[in-house]
Amino acid sequence: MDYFFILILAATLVLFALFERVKKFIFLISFQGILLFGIALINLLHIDTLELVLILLETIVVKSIIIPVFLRKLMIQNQLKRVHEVNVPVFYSIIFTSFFILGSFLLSSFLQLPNINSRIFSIGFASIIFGIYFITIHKNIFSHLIGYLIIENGIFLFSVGVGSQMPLLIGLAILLDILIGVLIIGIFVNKVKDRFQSIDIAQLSQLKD
Amino acid sequence: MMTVIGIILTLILSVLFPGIIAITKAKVSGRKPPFILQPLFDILRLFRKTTIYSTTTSFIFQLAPLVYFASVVIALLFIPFFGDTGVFSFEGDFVFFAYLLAFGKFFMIIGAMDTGSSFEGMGANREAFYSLLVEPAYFLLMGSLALLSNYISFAGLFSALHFNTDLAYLVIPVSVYVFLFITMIENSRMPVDDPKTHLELTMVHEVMVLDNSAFDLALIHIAGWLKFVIYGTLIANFLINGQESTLIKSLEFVGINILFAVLIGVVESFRARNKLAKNPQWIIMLSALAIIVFITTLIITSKLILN
Amino acid sequence: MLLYYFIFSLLISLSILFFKKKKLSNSLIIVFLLGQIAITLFAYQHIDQTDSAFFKFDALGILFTMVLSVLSIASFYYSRFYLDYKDSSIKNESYYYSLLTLFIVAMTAANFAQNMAILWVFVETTTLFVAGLVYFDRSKIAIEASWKYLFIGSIGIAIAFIGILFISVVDIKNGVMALNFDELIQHTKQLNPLWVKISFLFILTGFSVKLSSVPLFPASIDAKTVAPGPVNALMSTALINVGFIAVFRFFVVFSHTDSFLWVRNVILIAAISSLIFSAIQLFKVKRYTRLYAFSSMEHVSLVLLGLYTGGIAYYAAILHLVFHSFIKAGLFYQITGIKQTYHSVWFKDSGNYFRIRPIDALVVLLGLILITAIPPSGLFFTELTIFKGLFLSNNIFIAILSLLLLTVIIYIIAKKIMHLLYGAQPKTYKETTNTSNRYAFIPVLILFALTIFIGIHPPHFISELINSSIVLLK
Amino acid sequence: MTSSETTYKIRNNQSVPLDRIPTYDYSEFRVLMIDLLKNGENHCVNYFAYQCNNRLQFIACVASDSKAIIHLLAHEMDLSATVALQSLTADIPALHLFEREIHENFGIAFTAHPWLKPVRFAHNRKNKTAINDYPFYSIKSEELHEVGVGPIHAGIIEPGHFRFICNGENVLHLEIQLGWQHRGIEELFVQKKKILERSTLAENIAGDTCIGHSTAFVNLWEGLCNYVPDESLEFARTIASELERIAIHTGDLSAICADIAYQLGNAVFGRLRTPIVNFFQEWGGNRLAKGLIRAGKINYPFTPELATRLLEILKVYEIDFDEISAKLFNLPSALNRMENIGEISPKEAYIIGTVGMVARTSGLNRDIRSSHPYNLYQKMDHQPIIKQTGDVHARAELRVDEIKQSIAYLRQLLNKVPASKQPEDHQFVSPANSFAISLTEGWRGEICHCAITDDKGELLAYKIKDPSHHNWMALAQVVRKNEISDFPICNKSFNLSYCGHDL
Repeated sequence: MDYFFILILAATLVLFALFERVKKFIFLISFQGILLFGIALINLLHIDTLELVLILLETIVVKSIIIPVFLRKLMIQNQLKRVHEVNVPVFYSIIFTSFFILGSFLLSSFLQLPNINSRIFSIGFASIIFGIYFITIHKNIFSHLIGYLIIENGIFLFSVGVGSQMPLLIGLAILLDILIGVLIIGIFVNKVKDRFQSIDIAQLSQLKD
Repeated sequence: MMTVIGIILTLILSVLFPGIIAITKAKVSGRKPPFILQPLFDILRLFRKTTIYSTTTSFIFQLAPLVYFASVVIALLFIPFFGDTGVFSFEGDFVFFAYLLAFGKFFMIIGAMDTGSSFEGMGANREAFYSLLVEPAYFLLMGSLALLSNYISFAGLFSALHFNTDLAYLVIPVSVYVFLFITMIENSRMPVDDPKTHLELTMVHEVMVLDNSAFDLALIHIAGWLKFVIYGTLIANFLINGQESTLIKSLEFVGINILFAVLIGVVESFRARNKLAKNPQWIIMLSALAIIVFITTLIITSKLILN
Repeated sequence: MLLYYFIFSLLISLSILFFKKKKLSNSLIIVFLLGQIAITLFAYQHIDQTDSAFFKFDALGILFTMVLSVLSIASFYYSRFYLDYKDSSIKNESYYYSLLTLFIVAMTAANFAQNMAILWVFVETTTLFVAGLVYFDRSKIAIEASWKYLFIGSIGIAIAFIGILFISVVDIKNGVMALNFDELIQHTKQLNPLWVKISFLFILTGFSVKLSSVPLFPASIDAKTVAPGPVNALMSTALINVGFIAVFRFFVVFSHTDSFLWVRNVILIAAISSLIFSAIQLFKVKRYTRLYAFSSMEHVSLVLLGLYTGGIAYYAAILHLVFHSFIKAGLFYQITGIKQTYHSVWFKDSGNYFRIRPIDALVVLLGLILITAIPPSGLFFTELTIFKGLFLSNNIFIAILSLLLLTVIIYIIAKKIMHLLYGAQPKTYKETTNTSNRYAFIPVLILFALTIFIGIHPPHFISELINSSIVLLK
Repeated sequence: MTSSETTYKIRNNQSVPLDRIPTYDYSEFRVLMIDLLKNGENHCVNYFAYQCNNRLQFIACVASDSKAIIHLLAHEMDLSATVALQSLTADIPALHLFEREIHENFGIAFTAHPWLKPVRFAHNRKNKTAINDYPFYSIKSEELHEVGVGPIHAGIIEPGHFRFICNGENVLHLEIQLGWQHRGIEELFVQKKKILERSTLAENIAGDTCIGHSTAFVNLWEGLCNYVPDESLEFARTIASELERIAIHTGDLSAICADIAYQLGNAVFGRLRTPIVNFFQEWGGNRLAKGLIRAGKINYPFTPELATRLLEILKVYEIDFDEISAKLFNLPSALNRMENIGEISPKEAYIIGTVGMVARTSGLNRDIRSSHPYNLYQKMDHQPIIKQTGDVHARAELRVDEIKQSIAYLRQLLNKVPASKQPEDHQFVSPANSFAISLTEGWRGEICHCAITDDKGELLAYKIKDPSHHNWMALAQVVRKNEISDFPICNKSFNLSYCGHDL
């Protein structure tokens, strides 16, 4: 059953490459949160109430409700509609993304990692690689924020895949990190927009000597 | 026997197909629908007209519609019906099928180039590009199905599709989805192309057949309808593989095809067409989805082992 | 004990933020500094004792906390001048002080963190506070710098997290993870070599934002370009030390595995490429802040070279960081003076400093001598030791390459600073009534003197702390 | 010498004796014009020449967007003298088409004009020899190709020739050549003496702006003859022009939907237009409102029954309209076809001198209803709707917002229907040697009509400027860097008039 979630998660990565509307990005982020919950629930063997609450909090509450709501607010405040400027045409991005996904599945099949759930490893790896790729091709800092969230999702998958039992501390730490990170980065998106009248990354190049 | 029934049903359906789409679209937008056979009457009218050829064209232009039509008719004979084999069936026939259709399209394209019109050149260029982009999706999908069923012919492939694992529930909808949109692209429908537009700068397929008239144009239209039903039948084959009687299967078949036509009508009503520059990325997205189907089949068939 | 320290500092920080009273802030800061000194002394008294499950007062942590405490006193002292120069409102001022306090607390916590997750959390926290402090100026470039620092810092720290995850899995079958460094050292035999290698890559990459080394150095350089002088002094010294501590703790763990050679080679590559990058970038710099920032990068690469070399160079590397902290902080404190004089930190706007402010110029000259490791600078002894180690361990080629690069770097730094001191007076310069405190240079002189003194005659407790922090290394 | 004292200032729909308009040397005139037009608040509404006793009179009308005044200034030259004038286009690009027209009609050579090509190549131009090789801008390159479209089109639109220079699917340059429908309307105005004939002519300047042009004409004529229309006349004209705006905007939205192949929008907007134009049929017996607007009278008085009927129609209209426009502007596939397509920046829009909808979608506040109010707009506090993005989306959204605004205005007006008199013919006597100007905001934008009378009070010259005049240039600019397949949607979103330009 977790294959089901994993493959749909892979499909969402393709959609991330295809879509250009901010609204759809936010929807996908929210949707990924639900998928992550599914994956985490299936894979954590001895789950106790506290841990369940934590995972629920982290995936459903934070990733698929709080952050999307916050992003939506950002979108409305900054009148973001589309993320057009990309360095690589979407056409190639989709091809690259397909290869990231195929590659990471083949890689984890080939490696046969002993101490890691390689199903989750494969999709987590693909998410992180894709997130970094996503950040590099976009010129817009809102999409960078989205890319950051994709990476964070990949890391969450890693932490699920690494141990069947996730230490409470790490879970809390990630939760805090993501929440504060997104909030503060989001606030800075607003500041940048206020100061530069645009959230195009090309504006942010005054520091170079 | 089943094949004969199938072909007869296919021919009947192909005549009804454009009518059903037109009726759906009219109903959805609150208009008075045309008579279901109106497209057929239009074609009959075209048959009565005299074909006019531009003086700048050569025999290729005259030959192209015939070749196109013939290729589609032959392709029809490869399609299996209700678990039975098609008229022709051999190993690897789905590859042949794809190339047959490509061959027909190739002739249409060089026919369009033959006119020397810049519009038709533009249309031919676009259509050729889109067909090229569809290829990987089609082959990845058929390859995955072949892997899943261990057969490499249409008939075997569809007869041996067993969806007994959980993951198959992922394979069916995604495959149907991909196939649905391959059909839309191959037939130059929305969202890739708009059959209703009459603006020479935005047309894809329509602009390619701009110079064809009368008999030739009629052939092209009929071939288009047949193609619709061919793909409709392929999709139906995904879904019909039980052990029911011929009658029930035929009803299912007709039902699925009508549903297919209605679906196309609905899709065309409720969304706008893609921006032309978006088409390539939209089409390649189908290949990306096909890759996910491919990974899924690899996992099902234990070619890809993940602990 | 640290828990009380956190609560105490949090209360102070919040009251500075909420009351917004100048006098109250000043006295609260003094209270905080006293607390900071107290916790340092407490830690020194309780050396090698754990404080709850997450912290431990180990030698290296104590040493760097001492440095941090000294520098935080100086930083608060210079913040006064900086804020006066900026003529900032009381609201901004309390925002600044409150964040600076928290920044120092986060660094102290990171120094003592014994648990990987805790270390990770506090390093991430420093990113947030630094971003807030860099943003203090509210100019366009300040936004740009803080955005980049925040963003790259967050991604870096996320990458480091993957590394931590990989290395922390000790019991495969039961999925048990060891998150304490001490615990992990006992389980090094159970670690998967491949994972160890990959995880060190991730960890080094992730912490390189703090460490200001290859590959994620640009964010920290940009942040240092625009950060307020006193903050900059901490970022280029104490924060680098935090980054070093983070990497070093893992380095100690890895020294017990079979992949140690690989890890050292990774360190070497990072060191050499940082050195090359800083040398190339120094040719292009046009601002004093960036000049100093790249100079820090150069010193970090020397420290990394020390880690690679091993043996006596471990000792030298850590001592090098201590010296570098004092000298670089002094130079950054002087930046506020330069800014007051020229209202700019660009080379093109500066010159003839000796004529305009002779005493400050003398201090800068002394700083130049010290930072370029000319005797009696303490850096001279440490660099000598590191290179000696390199020669002795048959890394002659690496040593020569580094020395060549170092020559280039020293040449550029000296040239730029000479331009400041003796260059033609810029046209943009306007004679202003000197508002700066005439004795502002004294703490800098004290820091410099400290460096020279420790370099010539290292106090016993320092060498002891360093020795006991490298004792676990194989 | 400041420009405020050197021009004659006139309000909308007023007339002035010709000798009151200050006449200058060309060099002085040129400086004054540049001075006036460098001010961002002014734009040139008309600049033309006419022949009078072997002398060529040039009159320029510059309207201020903030003060409700129009500056008039003139220069003249001997017809026999073949003096080349230094072009104003280099300084004020918005004037390029006026100069081209003057060049075409009177053979004036403007020096340093970048593209002194005939506007219409009309039979009544000065140089009657045919042009063999019609000049089109071209770029020599192996990679580029030219695509010529029209003048006969696949769709049912008017004739116009579009010459694209493309790199693959991307348009580098577009040149639009119009003039295929030139009917010599301005001359017909002078030739036809009866007011009914002239009214009919005005209705046929541009078929889709029947109300706009006929209102401009009657306002002009009444202004010229110092006739003050009563409230019922102004009421009918205001109602008609807002209704026309609703009808044509709805039709445009339908056409935009057709171009992006959004079938539902096409059908619903298309259907919604019908009750509005049918109301014209009920009112004046013609769906396009021909014969409705007449100088000094109205043959089909607006009765309270019609008001009730119209309110019913609007009520039904609004429900469906709100629903379908909300759908259209929330449909991602539709938004993708509209957003960031055919963008024109405020700066470009200003330089080109765009008016009406195109100006308002690019952040320029140009609306005659608020800047030079006429008819009942004088009593309304009209606030123009301004959009900033200048793309197809903005132009579509502006239409929706303007329709909503118009409906609100109609509701407000219909509260009190003034009583109408029996229609009777007023004998208009036009004063001799006078100039009159009328500005009207048609649905497409600012319409400018100017009339000049001779010593007997007969029409000497009549000048018409349709909003399409400037905006065609904007269309040519916006397709640059867009794909060639996006041209139809850009064109449709502008919906400019071919015959309004060709005259």
